Amino acid sequence: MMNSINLSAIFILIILLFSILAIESKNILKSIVFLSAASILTALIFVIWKAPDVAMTEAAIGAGLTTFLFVLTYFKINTIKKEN
Amino acid sequence: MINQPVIIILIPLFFAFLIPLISVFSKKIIKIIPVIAAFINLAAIIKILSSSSRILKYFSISGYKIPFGINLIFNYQIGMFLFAINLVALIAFLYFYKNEFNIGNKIAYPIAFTLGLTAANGMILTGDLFNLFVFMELAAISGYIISSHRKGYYSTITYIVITSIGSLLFLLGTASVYNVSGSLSLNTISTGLQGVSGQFIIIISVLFIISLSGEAELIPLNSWVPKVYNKTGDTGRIFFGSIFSSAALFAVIKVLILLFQGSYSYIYEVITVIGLITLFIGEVVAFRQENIKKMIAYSSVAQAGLIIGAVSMAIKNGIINKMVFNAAIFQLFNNIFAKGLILLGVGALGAYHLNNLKNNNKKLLASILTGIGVLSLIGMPPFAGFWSKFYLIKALVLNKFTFFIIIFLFSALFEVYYYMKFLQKLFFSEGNKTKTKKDISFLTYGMMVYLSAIILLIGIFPNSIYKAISDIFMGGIL
Amino acid sequence: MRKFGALIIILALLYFLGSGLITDLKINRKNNLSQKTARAYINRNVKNPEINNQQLHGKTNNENTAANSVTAVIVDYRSMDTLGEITVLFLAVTGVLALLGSSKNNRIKLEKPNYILKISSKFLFPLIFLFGFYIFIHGHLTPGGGFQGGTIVAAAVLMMYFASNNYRVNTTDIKILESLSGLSFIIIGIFGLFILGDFLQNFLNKGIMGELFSAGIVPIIYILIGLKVSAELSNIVKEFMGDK
Amino acid sequence: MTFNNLILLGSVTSFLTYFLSKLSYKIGTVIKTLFIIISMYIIYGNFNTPSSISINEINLNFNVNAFNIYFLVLASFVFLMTSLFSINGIKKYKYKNSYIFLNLLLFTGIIGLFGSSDLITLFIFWELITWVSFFLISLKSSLSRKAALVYIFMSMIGTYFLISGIFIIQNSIGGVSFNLIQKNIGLINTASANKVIIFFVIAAFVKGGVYPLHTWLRNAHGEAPDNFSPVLSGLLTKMGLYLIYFLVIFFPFTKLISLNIASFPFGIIFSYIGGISIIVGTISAILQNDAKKLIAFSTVSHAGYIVLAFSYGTNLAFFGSLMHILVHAFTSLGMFLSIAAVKYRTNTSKMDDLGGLITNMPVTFTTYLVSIISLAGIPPLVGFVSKWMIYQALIVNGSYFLAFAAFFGSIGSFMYVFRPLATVFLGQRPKKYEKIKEVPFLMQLPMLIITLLTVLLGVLPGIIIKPLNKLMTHLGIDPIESSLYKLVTKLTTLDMVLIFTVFGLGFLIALIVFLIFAKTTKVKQHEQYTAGEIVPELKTMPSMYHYSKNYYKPFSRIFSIFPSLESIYNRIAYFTKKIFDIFDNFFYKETVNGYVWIISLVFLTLIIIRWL
Amino acid sequence: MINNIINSWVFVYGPLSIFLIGLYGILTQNNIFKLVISINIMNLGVNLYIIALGYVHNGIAPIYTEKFKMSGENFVDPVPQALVLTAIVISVAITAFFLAVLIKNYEKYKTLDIEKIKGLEND
Repeated sequence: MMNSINLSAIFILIILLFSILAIESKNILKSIVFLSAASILTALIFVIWKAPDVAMTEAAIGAGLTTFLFVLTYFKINTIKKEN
Repeated sequence: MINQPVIIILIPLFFAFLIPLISVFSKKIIKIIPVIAAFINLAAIIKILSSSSRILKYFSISGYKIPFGINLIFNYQIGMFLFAINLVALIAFLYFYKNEFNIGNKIAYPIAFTLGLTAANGMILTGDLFNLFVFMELAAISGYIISSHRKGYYSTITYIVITSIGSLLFLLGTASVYNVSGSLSLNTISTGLQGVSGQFIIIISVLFIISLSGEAELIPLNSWVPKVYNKTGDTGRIFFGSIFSSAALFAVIKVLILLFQGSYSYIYEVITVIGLITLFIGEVVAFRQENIKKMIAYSSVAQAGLIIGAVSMAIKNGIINKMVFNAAIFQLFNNIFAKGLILLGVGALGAYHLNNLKNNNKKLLASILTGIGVLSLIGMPPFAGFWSKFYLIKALVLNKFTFFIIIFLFSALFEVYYYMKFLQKLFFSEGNKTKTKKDISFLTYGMMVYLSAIILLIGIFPNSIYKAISDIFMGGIL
Repeated sequence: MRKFGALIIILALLYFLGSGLITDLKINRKNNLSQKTARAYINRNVKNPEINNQQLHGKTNNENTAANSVTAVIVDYRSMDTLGEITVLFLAVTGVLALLGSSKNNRIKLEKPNYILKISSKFLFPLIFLFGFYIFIHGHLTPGGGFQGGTIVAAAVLMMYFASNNYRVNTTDIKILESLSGLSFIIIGIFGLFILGDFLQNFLNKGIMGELFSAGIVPIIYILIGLKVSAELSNIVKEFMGDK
Repeated sequence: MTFNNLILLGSVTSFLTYFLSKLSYKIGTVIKTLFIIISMYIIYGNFNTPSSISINEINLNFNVNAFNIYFLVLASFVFLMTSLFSINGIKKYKYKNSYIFLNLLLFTGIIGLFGSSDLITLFIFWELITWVSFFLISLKSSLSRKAALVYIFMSMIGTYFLISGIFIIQNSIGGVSFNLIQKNIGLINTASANKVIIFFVIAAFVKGGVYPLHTWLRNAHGEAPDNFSPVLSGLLTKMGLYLIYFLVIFFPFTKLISLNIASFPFGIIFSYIGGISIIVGTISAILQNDAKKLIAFSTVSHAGYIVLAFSYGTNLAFFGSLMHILVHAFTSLGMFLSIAAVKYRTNTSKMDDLGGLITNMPVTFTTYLVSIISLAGIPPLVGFVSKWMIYQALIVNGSYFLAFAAFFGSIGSFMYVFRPLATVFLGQRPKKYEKIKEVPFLMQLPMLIITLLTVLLGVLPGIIIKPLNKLMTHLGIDPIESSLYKLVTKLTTLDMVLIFTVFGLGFLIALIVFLIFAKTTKVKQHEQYTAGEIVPELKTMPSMYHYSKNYYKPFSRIFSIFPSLESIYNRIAYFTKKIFDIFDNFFYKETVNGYVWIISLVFLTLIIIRWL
Repeated sequence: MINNIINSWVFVYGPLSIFLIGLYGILTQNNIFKLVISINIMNLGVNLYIIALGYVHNGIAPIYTEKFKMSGENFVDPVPQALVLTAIVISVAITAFFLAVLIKNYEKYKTLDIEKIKGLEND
């Protein structure tokens, strides 16, 4: 019985896993990647739960823009580190 | 038609949106924009006050009646509060225009201050739970920007982390409440909440208590207060101490009364305890401070605790004890002016640390005016604070809230002590006189005189003001 | 040790929150919207509750004819929230500007931009741009709207930044755009205030649900929101990429 | 002009004088003096004519009656003396115009307090006086600022007790005006009555400087501006004791003391507290080395006398306490003013550095001499009359500890008041004070007036006894029999004129003997000191052998084993501060995670408390 | 039974546990970057929770189309979706600002570790 509820249950488990990894991993870039993966999955769950608007927003803003912001910040930090 | 109080929110918002457009043409004009906004807002408030009743009225927005649309709550007393806050905001803007405009980015900080005013007005006015959340976020973000005014980034980080936890908890609570009661407007939620289990109420109330304590400077979410007060600029300090905290306290009181309707005694017991702990710890820690900015920060924390404690003490199973409640509200009202005056004076005098305060006679007037604010805050006659403290003690004694009185007066002792120490350091020079860092502009003097005149007037005519702002939620559950 | 304590705390919190909330929450099967305001929103019968079970799509009604209920809620029923929301975004962008715009903020340079990206961006950019516009113009009919579309536009800008090391967005345009869109949002609301007596009240002709030109001010406001959001987000992108 | 206008006028004038004295401080002081004289006239004119200031629904009610006119006159007298003295006296002050402004404001506050006819008015003026006198004390130096902080901390304790007591009264009676309370005193139940009495008395003891709440007195009196110390000691402490006096208005005197109303032996406890504070004050005064601090502790012991006599319960003792207020006001005026005069010339009140000023400042010396004789209660001066009454009462009812305390106080007061006399005015004069002149006339005048009054009232106590009898009748206590110079009690009758003549004759004979037979040989003080033996150090460092060094060494050795109350309080304060620091570190010195830890723990506990 | 467990996991415990994992991150991590990430994770949890509360059994997306044209269709609750939209936008705003502050903070203190910053910070 692979109905939507069970699917989303599994997805939530995976999100939980990703978020733990995102917090515990030593490398910042890795945790950023895990975070974006988690939010992509969240968007999927939103789709399953019949919330297309929110899913689009989450995919565009949560997964897309935020991740880019994180990465850019990471670059900036590195450049500052290089400067001194 | 123009009596829609939404105007009070819109005017600063409009001017804030205008600022980037203006910045394209000239950077000079920007510095006057917040002043204009606050001024027009004051005019609008007076216009609205002239034709408003004392009964609580709900103004719908976008044409949908309660509980479907977002609604604003307004009556004469709330108008008085808005007037006070916008007045202090106007003064803060004038100070900003005169002294602090050139610090930091020329566009961002005026916008932040103007939107801060919007957020404060919104928090006071709105009658919708989620709308309150939005305005609190607005206030929080403008608070973040203001707190980074003097490059105090670490304090900003603390502030962001703590308040975002608070806002997330608020969101959780809001969603759960909506799911159960099926409505988001403050005055219909309570009907929807009937018949839910006690545990649900506990969780909800704790969620709201914790989350609202962030902006209102209550324990446990007030750890950011001293850091931020210490690091931000003078205008920012006036904003935090006199505008944001008052508006947030007002919002808390509104939620306590309109949402929970005084029904669930647990909430009020908890909040009384939290208020008392906040009061005690605030005063006690302020007593130990050498840094005046932190001292005032802790004392404002303590004041918040006092007010919230008294308000929640006043509410017993659905009935508000009017004496205590009005006295607490009066105390809140006086705090707006007193703390505004003190922070203005501290900023103008550049008096930041007890041990390197240098009195010199050029600044004696400013010191005296600041002293008026301080005397009002610690409740000395013939200033405004005396009467609010007087009414509060009276109400508490007459209602036999003995424990509350003991804690309140015990911590008031320390408050008197450290504020008096501050005044001594302000007035009497300890030997070596150095020239002042900055000399005070005529405008600043004018504003300080204005504020202290207000305080003195309230001190001479306390009863009319007290009547004007009493029974503030008449038609709510009063 | 610390982690262990944290674990204990969050487990306890999970237990209390969950077991406290779950008994009363109306989830999944229990969740019927009967007594909720949402029911009225969906049926578009806030103003006259007695009307029920009428055909909405392809017809007009005197309340709200946005086919997408979420859009109806965001832009019409709870439009004040949305105003506050874009204000928050605007304010945050201003804050980012205040922090990063002030000091020396070097442009992040990729050592050698991808050649294919460099070429393809030339014609991908207008496409993505148009896509974004499409999304927030059709916000009241299909999923998506101002925020999503605005983000997509910002993504296009971001792509341009990655495509070439010396690409800059024009600051003045952005400022004018976000300022004007925000102002016109407020002005439309005030029109409502003066024409029908309520702020942000829908004073235009409602039209037929499902058509592009319907739902009165809803699409207009959503377009404004889209413009504002795209301006603000591309501003954020610009600040983070740096412009010196 | 009515009383309320007087108050308003006073507050306005005080502001005016602030600006006027920017021109020259003399103008301000003169205006102050004139205003005080005028106000004395007005107070007389308003006897038993109630008046009130009412600004929107807040009424400040005043009424001058037989009870408070005594205090009013006393207040204006003390202020008159000090302000006469300070016309020249404040020449060396740093903040002259602030001093004048605050002083006049304080005067207004005090007459407002004494003249008030309801408790709220009284409380308002009480608060006003508190912060005004705080600033007055801190005007002088950094030391005085510390003293002022202690002062305000302790008097705020008193203030909060007072306001709670007032509201308890209002709660149970429904009004705060004195007449109303007198009428419906029956409505107040025993528990509330106990509370009210205890609260009022604590407030009174703090302000009045009665053991164990006297610790602020020493520094506050010692460090305050010299022209303000007399007011502080002679008046503000009495202002505190005024509170317990009008407890008598509410609770009928006999009842209050014989304790039918409040089932609690207040009378005994208070009288014993009075006794203790007599002894403590005396001993600590003996151990002082600074003249002003010495007098400060004498204030403590005399407050003890007043409380003891007040709460002892017989009408004679009560009369004695009333009289003693006057006496102590006079004596503290005399002593503080004369010390201030010395300080005005020599800039110090340390007794070791002074000496032999009798030839330079005869008037000051006389004032001091008369005041200390009166203070020690030696006939024929006024101090004797009050103390005599108190002794009478104590002995008649045979309560021996209190009697012992009272006598100990008198004898001890010899020991300490004699020191400034011997070391400041008599003895060896340091070189630098050779050519010191007497203070200017305007400063001598008040001292002379006080001296004359002390003697006059001593000889003819009837002058003051008549109005005090009126007061007693007003309070519903049967007055004591007396004539112009006779006092009649159960034991004996006291005839002051007789005593005066006896003493006068004795003095005359002694003088004659002295003039005829005395062969005065000038003796170097050192020889006398070393009994003729040559001590080489005397040439090099004579001050080491100044005989006021370690004057009461053995005495202090005796009492050094007892812990002083002040040190105990200081230790308590220290520990409290440490505890407060712990709060600070726990709640506000953390990192972000720490804060979040606190938050989540609070979150959890708030839920759990309720859950279980 | 099993359905009940799955339901309660999906709709309440799962989202809440994600939220609390974010809290755990804030409690344990010293790196400011990690703090931002934790806050974002908390946001994810809250958004999931709210949308889950809006879900209706066998519901459909609340959009009127040719297929679903009558009112009273079995739509899911649109209001939580609106709330979440707002919440997401606000969260991205806060994240952007936080990251900007983080950069400036790094320029100032040259470290991301709060403990170190606490040492460096002068009151």
